[in-house]
Amino acid sequence: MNQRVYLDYSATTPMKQEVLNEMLPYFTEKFGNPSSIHAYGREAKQAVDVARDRLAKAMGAKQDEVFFTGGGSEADNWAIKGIAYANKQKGNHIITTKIEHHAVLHTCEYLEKNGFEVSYLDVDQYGMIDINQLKNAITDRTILITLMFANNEIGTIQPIKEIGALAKEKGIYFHTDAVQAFGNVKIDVNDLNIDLMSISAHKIYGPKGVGALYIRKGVKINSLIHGGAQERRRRAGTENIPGIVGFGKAAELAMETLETHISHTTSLRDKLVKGIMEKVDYVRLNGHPIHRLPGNVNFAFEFIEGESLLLSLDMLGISGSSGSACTSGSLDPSHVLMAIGLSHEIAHGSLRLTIGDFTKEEDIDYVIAELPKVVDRLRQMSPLYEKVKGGLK
Amino acid sequence: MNQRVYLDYSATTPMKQEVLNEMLPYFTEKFGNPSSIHAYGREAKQAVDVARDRLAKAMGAKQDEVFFTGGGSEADNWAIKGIAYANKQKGNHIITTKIEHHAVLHTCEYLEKNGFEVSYLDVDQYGMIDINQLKNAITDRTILITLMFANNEIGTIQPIKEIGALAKEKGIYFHTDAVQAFGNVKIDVNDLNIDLMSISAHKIYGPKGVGALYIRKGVKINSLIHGGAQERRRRAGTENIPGIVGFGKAAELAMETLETHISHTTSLRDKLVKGIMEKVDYVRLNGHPIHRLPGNVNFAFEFIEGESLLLSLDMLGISGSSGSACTSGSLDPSHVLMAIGLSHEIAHGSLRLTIGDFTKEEDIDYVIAELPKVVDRLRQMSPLYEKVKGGLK
Amino acid sequence: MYSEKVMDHFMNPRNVGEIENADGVGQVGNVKCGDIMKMYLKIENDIIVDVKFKTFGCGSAIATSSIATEMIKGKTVQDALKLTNKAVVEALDGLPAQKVHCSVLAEQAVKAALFDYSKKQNIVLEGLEDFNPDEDHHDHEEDHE
Ligand SMILES: Cc1ncc(COP(=O)(O)O)c(C=O)c1O
Ligand SMILES: Cc1ncc(COP(=O)(O)O)c(C=O)c1O
Ligand code: FES
Ligand code: FES
Repeated sequence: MNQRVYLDYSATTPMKQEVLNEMLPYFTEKFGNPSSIHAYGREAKQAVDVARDRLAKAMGAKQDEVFFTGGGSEADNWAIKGIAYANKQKGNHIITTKIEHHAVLHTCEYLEKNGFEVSYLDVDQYGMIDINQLKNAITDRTILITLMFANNEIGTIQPIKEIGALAKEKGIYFHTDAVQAFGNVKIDVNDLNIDLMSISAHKIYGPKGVGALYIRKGVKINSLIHGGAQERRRRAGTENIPGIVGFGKAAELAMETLETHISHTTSLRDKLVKGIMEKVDYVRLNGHPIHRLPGNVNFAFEFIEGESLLLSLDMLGISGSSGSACTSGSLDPSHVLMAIGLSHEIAHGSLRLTIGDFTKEEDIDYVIAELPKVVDRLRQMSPLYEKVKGGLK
Repeated sequence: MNQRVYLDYSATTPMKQEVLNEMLPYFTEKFGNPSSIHAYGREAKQAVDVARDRLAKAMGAKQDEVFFTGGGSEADNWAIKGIAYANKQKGNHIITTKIEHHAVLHTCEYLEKNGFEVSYLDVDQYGMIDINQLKNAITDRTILITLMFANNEIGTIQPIKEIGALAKEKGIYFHTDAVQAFGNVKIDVNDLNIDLMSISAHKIYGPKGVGALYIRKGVKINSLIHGGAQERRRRAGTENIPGIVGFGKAAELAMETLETHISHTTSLRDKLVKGIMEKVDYVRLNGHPIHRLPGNVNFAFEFIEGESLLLSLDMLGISGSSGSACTSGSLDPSHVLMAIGLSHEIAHGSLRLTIGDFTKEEDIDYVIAELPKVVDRLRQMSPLYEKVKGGLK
Repeated sequence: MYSEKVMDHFMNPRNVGEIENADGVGQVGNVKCGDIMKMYLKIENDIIVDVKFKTFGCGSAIATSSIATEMIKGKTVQDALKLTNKAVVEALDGLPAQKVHCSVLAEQAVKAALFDYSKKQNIVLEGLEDFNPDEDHHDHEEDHE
């Protein structure tokens, strides 16, 4: 294996050393339970307070509007079920999109089986919702709009400010899954009129198994995990102190380095897109050309299949991801690629490469050199390619 | 501060160095997401498999019956709500006890508000349930018995095998919250006829924010956290790899050292109880004299109040816990101390000292030397003590 | 995830390509499900003297095509007809449960090519009487828990 080039930052990120350093004392020395009133407990409680403060700052929220969870999926489940059940006397209608993460989609489907109605908004070929369709979907029984900030597969960023303003005007709660956006885009919950927001530490160089839900003061929501009085009685369970400490540090770092992070990942992304588009035929870039996450590249290569592409790249030390059905063992390719109107055939040949802070220019050069060869080799094997290649070169 | 003596192992434990060592590579190097098919992903997936295997071994389960969660509270919530909603056509009745952890109690109360009926079994003065009361509570609408293995405050261990056999005979699911028992008692889920069992890593020298739910094959249960296909589609969310690795190691260590752990903590416990009972009047030991957790000591000191006791001990470097209402800011003292029939007055004066692997004999000597003085000082201040002290010394 | 054998056949697939004027050509699968296998046979005196394939599909689809060509090359038509997906999976040292259906595709591709051969030759091959080359053999439902 020549090189190891990790280009799957949207799946998860390596933790930064600074984050680990802050976490380390909390495993074996400062190991107290914040519910305890003795010295060990107070030390732990203080660590949680510091982290909560850092997160609040990173999103323009107040400290007591930030609630730690066991990850982004738990935050999504909590927000949606919590709002649904706490406000069901007001209405039973929820609006979301067809391209949400499964943590949102499957939660909505669960609610549909339990007396709620859900509208799934379409997106255009770039993955953008239509604000008019959203407006028209609102009824007097709508209690929640849950709409992702940025898509995890194709990177498309939605017009969150407009959506927030609309929700506010109509008096409907607005939740956004910002798991992919947080740390990649500047977010101010007040400016954007966000009522609830899910985020996850392991996407921003923090630890896995920690997330948070922002809940605007005054929002009526049920708990998902009942029990002890942690998180101001809203989310039970002994706090994951090292995880929370790490999340706080990661959020702080993300804010401090946001500009360089964006310019670094954007320039490598653009280089990668340009390099591949110049060298490979029959390829398209999925997602929005401009309103997209700085580190997200999503190609659809015709005539080949995503898993074989991933495996071949993996043999060269390049780690990517795909929306192909064959990768997941499910029947259909990614619901996101279907929603933007790709044919099954083309969706199968999709490849997501996501760039992060540790990605180097030479990594991108390596991919630009190797990926076209891999595509070519697989196309030579493909019965679909036969038909066109005569007229190609 | 003379010494730092941590005697709050039931609240949480320090992580063992061996556990941290196994976790460390998974933060910054082997940081992959197990859902990814590339090398980083496979490495992470394998780590989860190893951990799952270690946990399965530690409880006599099969690998595919162990599901990781974000902690013990999540496991309790999942087990109880998951069984309730998946089996509601069969019945809506649940049996539990008055001394469960809040993660069980508040979940049951939540279900009571949503169409379920819950019977709360009494316990005797030692915290033991009455198996006949349990038998009589069973109706043809009973779908779940959720009954804790060992109590977190007073350490009483229930007759789990008898309960399991009864549940099996009646065809009712049996869940046990074994968060305090696991690692302190030998547990075999088949021998004990347990269908579901909650455990938590941070109580056995593992990391905070990781737990597991054992679910016997064939048990009908809904998910609590919907989303991705993790944990065989039953618990969504990117796996907390370092946490899971740490939990696996902690469980393995716990099993390897179970005998010495039990003999070490039992002998220190007995020494502490004896030392204090000999030196202090008007004190009783809460919980069962024999069927109790090896490291659990719970005293009720008459005439004084728990928080002032804790604070005084904390000044001496001794970390304990109390069932006093004043500690928690709630109006009533611990529901467990109430359930065993203590008067408010005496319950207020309770002190829990829990012993673990790092507790040394000199720590216990120190407590035996200092605690009586603290009790005496506080009693001198107490108006309740005035009345009796004339006749005492 | 995949055995070394699978990875070897995936990275260095044997017998990739086409045969001009093949005696039998079979294609199975469909684009919708993400896999198509096309098999070319050269048959002399009832012996498969050459075989080539082209596959659009996952790693397992490519590996099963490759090993299937190896397993039938030099065999009689009758022996080739006996090739089962189980034998293909075994030859590859196993496949993940959700990938077993790819091996079914390999078996079907061989049969489809032999069916085409029998039609061209105007003969009826034992075991292929009821063969329908257009049937959808792709089944992802094998095992998803
Ligand atoms: C008996 C019992 N059940 C459940 C829990 C909750 O576990 P966790 O803190 O991991 O959520 C605890 C400890 O807090 C406990 O002692
Ligand atoms: C958009 C989006 N939402 C939610 C999640 C779930 O977050 P977690 O893995 O922390 O549960 C992810 C990532 O997996 C994501 O990309
Ligand atoms: S071709 Fe789809 S899983 Fe193999
Ligand atoms: S005496 Fe102050 S809280 Fe109870």
